[in-house]
Amino acid sequence: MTTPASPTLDFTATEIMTVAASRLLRDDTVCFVGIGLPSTAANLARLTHAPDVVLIYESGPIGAKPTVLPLSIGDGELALTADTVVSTPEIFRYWLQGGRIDVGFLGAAQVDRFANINTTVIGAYDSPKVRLPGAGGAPEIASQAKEVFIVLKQSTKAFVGKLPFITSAGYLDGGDARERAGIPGKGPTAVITDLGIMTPDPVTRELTLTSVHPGVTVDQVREATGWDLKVSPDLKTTAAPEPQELAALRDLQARTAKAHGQSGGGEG
Amino acid sequence: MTTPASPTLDFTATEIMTVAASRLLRDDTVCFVGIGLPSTAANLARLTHAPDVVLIYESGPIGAKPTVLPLSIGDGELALTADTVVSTPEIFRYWLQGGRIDVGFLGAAQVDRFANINTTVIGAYDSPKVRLPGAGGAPEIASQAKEVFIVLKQSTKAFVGKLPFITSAGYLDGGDARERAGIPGKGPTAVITDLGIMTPDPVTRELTLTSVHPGVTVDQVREATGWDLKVSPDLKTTAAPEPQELAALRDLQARTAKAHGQSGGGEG
Amino acid sequence: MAQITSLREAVSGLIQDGDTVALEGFTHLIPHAAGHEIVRQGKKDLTLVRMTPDLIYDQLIGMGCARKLIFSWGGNPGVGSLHRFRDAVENGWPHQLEIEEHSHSGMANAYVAGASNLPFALLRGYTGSDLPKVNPNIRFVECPFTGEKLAAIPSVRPDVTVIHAQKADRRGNVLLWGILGVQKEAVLAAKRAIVTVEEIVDALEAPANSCVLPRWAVSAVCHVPGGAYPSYAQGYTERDNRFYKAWDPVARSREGFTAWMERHVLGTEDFDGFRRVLAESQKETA
Amino acid sequence: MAQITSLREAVSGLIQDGDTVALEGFTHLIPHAAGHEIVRQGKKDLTLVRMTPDLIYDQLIGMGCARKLIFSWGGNPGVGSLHRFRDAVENGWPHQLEIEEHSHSGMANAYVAGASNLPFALLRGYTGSDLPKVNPNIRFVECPFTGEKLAAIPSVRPDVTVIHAQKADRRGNVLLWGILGVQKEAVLAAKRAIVTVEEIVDALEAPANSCVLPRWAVSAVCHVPGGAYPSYAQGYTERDNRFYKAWDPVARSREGFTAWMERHVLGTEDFDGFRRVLAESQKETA
Repeated sequence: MTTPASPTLDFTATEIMTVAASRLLRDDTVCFVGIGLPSTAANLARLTHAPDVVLIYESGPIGAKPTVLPLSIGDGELALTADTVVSTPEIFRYWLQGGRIDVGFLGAAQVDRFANINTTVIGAYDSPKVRLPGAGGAPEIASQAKEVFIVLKQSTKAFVGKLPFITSAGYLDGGDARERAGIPGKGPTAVITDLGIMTPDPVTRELTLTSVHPGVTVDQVREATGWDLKVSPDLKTTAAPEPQELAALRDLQARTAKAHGQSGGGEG
Repeated sequence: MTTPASPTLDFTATEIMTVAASRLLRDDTVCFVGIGLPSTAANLARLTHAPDVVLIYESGPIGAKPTVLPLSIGDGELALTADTVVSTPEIFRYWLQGGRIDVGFLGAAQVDRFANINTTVIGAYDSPKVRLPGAGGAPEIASQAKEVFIVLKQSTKAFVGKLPFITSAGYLDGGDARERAGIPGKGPTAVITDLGIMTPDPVTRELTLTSVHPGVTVDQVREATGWDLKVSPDLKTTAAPEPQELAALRDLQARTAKAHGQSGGGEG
Repeated sequence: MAQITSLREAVSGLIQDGDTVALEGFTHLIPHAAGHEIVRQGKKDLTLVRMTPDLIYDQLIGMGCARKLIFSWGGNPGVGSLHRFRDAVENGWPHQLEIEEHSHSGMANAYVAGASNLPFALLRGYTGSDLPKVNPNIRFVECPFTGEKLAAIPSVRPDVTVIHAQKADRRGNVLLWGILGVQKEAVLAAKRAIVTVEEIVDALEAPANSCVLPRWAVSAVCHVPGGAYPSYAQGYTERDNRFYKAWDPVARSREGFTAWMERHVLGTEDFDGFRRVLAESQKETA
Repeated sequence: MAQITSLREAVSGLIQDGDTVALEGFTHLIPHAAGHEIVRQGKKDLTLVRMTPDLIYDQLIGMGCARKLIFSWGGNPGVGSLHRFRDAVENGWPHQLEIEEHSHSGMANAYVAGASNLPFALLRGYTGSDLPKVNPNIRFVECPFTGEKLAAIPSVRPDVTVIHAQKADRRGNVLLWGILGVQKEAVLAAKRAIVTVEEIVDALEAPANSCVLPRWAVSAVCHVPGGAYPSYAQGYTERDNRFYKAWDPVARSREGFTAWMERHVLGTEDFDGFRRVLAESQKETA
């Protein structure tokens, strides 16, 4: 449990991040789910407003409907509740590359102003300061899903002006760079954090703050961002979690903690 | 049932062809089986001297152990008795191209002196006199199985000096032409007919008569061949079918006739 | 997202004249009912794709539905020739038929490449065969690491794929088992997919790792029990080997074929009607 | 042809110093027992291949068995870093580790290409990523039909692949189910394959179209119940999530790691011994 988003609010910053992310998933959407926060948000969507969202995990389950959150990308719960389980090559070849994924739901270690993702290294590749886990499925999810949502906590370490390494493409140098590179999917249409929601400017594709969570100020978000964050003239405040959203999320996490002895997962 | 190989023998020409072909399959061999004569011979081997021969059909069954002969390459009996059934792409990609097939067992419409196979057209490709069914799995079976056996009835129509179309490679122009073309498998090591057995000369790779079936003369074989057939100085006579071989074959065909209302299959 | 609908509606709404259409099924689960419905609706100028164009394509070709055929083995399995296919290729009846000819391995790989959204399939194939001489769509590429020469053929990307399967649930999820052929790849390679099924059930009860096509990968599911006849659906129906043998004399002459198709297919409303009329005509000849 | 043998014999007879070895299993069915046996036998200079080098490779790398790592995601799933992997890459301890880094899609395709006996895998991938800048084994080829640029990477062709599966029969046929990962492809891409299994039964009773590896595609089958621990085998064991969390402090320091490996792995005869000693040490810390 993280600290409350504000002392006067009855939900935490992680909770509103998760709820805000979950709301972006529409029913009947086919979603390629990363483990950790994306998986929590996607399952919350399934348990609330999007009962027919289709969850695909890179380990092979198609149409997973876990009752507790998976701690790993290959939990048995995913296999047992799926419509079918195929091989990992089939997931990447027929389903992702095949163009059948509506939304890729990703976490990240770092993003830049054009929503490019780094999960490879901090520092130089050949002599890294910090060696991160690496690409996983993200480069092809980021390029081949019809659109991408990125969910991660906001800080100047995570939101950096220039990435040391682009693992997975967002809008590259911005503008039409992504299209010019021949990348098929629309790219990241939302970055959801514990402070707010950023979406790409329609022309420059630079991430722009379009919503702040209740109790969060624009200055807080800008301070947690490693570049001069643009703010939409039409800035909204994220609707607070509905009681049924919070209840569903907390139930899910309580079931998960009971089953696994911890709450749901980090990267991986 | 064909006519007896000789009035004094108690087996037919088709029976000795099938028995002779079956004897070439050793136990534990992994065999990619064409439908019709190859399938009959391969299953006879399995029911006699090679109980652990592994039969693979291009429709997907691996380790099929049919109790009656399949009439089509995709009979349910093959699926029900197999160790597993995979997709047709997997058969061609992982098992054949993957280099895991010891013997490809093929039929043919026509062969030439270098054991090349035609199953495509008689006459010109663009205005064929007879349009044959085509390649099926044979081009890649002929090139990628470690060795190939071809079984067909001998006649001047089937054994022709020059093929109108090479569907599947034997030894191409002979000598080391096959190796030079970069074809991995050893190629056809035996052609078994209702009259005898031909094997490639070790140097020229020209098919050479190395065994005649009991009651068949060399002249009969030469008359049924569309080129000047070479005869091995070491010519053998094929051992007559053993009673248990004949019994197993006839039982198999009787079971098949009872199950299907006809005896087992033609091409394809 | 799958609609559960009649076969007539599915064929009329999803298959257009000029489309590239794959009706797949490897001896098992051949979608014959759908083939008949295409004939009944008089679809034209189709590019038909199928590894083994057996009776189902003999009928479509003989009825003039096809402009082009992409295939790898065209025969009547266990019986002999496809006479309507031969008559089209040898004599241009009922009209010229363009053919693009591959090996099974080539076709299977082309479906895989199509399902994988790749423009071409890469395989070891066709070496020493004359097929590349007559098919300009068989080319060769070099491995950028080893320099080896490998065959390349265009992906198969049908406008519509049609298959027959054992089961669907009420939401349109499809399960098939036994001999699977290239059906999964054919469906996933296509823009639209029609699936006829033996039965529609409340729950698929699919074993682990079985071949399931989720409802959102399928356009229409049609309940057509026995719709593979004379092919079969494992667990439901048996292959009618006699029909395959009986087809040979029917298809030998243009007149015999046309009369048969008029009586059994054009003269019937649907596949149930076909089966009834077939039972009658079989009684007459018995 | 599969020999049913002890894991010690299989590792000693089939894995040589300098080999390229893939131990696969996607969170499910990770062959931890085999990893330990490789450590016990002090194998050296291995090129280790694995999509997700988690704890099993952290141990092999930390014990100095690996010369090179080919991978796509190296972390402790749900926990954080692999400290031994990081120490090797960041500080060259216990010695330099060469890395060849891909995406999951690249690795999965490279295994498929290996199983298919192709020299390279063809995929849509790596576009816009910096990975091609640091991995010269990511190249691009042109489609001979459309001119499109596609990624090409070398096939994975291990000398030995090691997996854990649920069942084998007495002849060595193997059945696995649930999350299959890339195991089938990894086995078929390899020259030799070792499979540890939960149980050996008289008959596999495999459902239609399930994932079976026939005995002639496997070199050795070893009966090692629980051999995936702390990973799991669906239907037999549960994943021990606590072990994954507990690994983090163990692996943080070189000394702690080395002491742990000496006590639990080098100091035990086999995986049963490891489980006994682990139970003791877990009691101590509880």
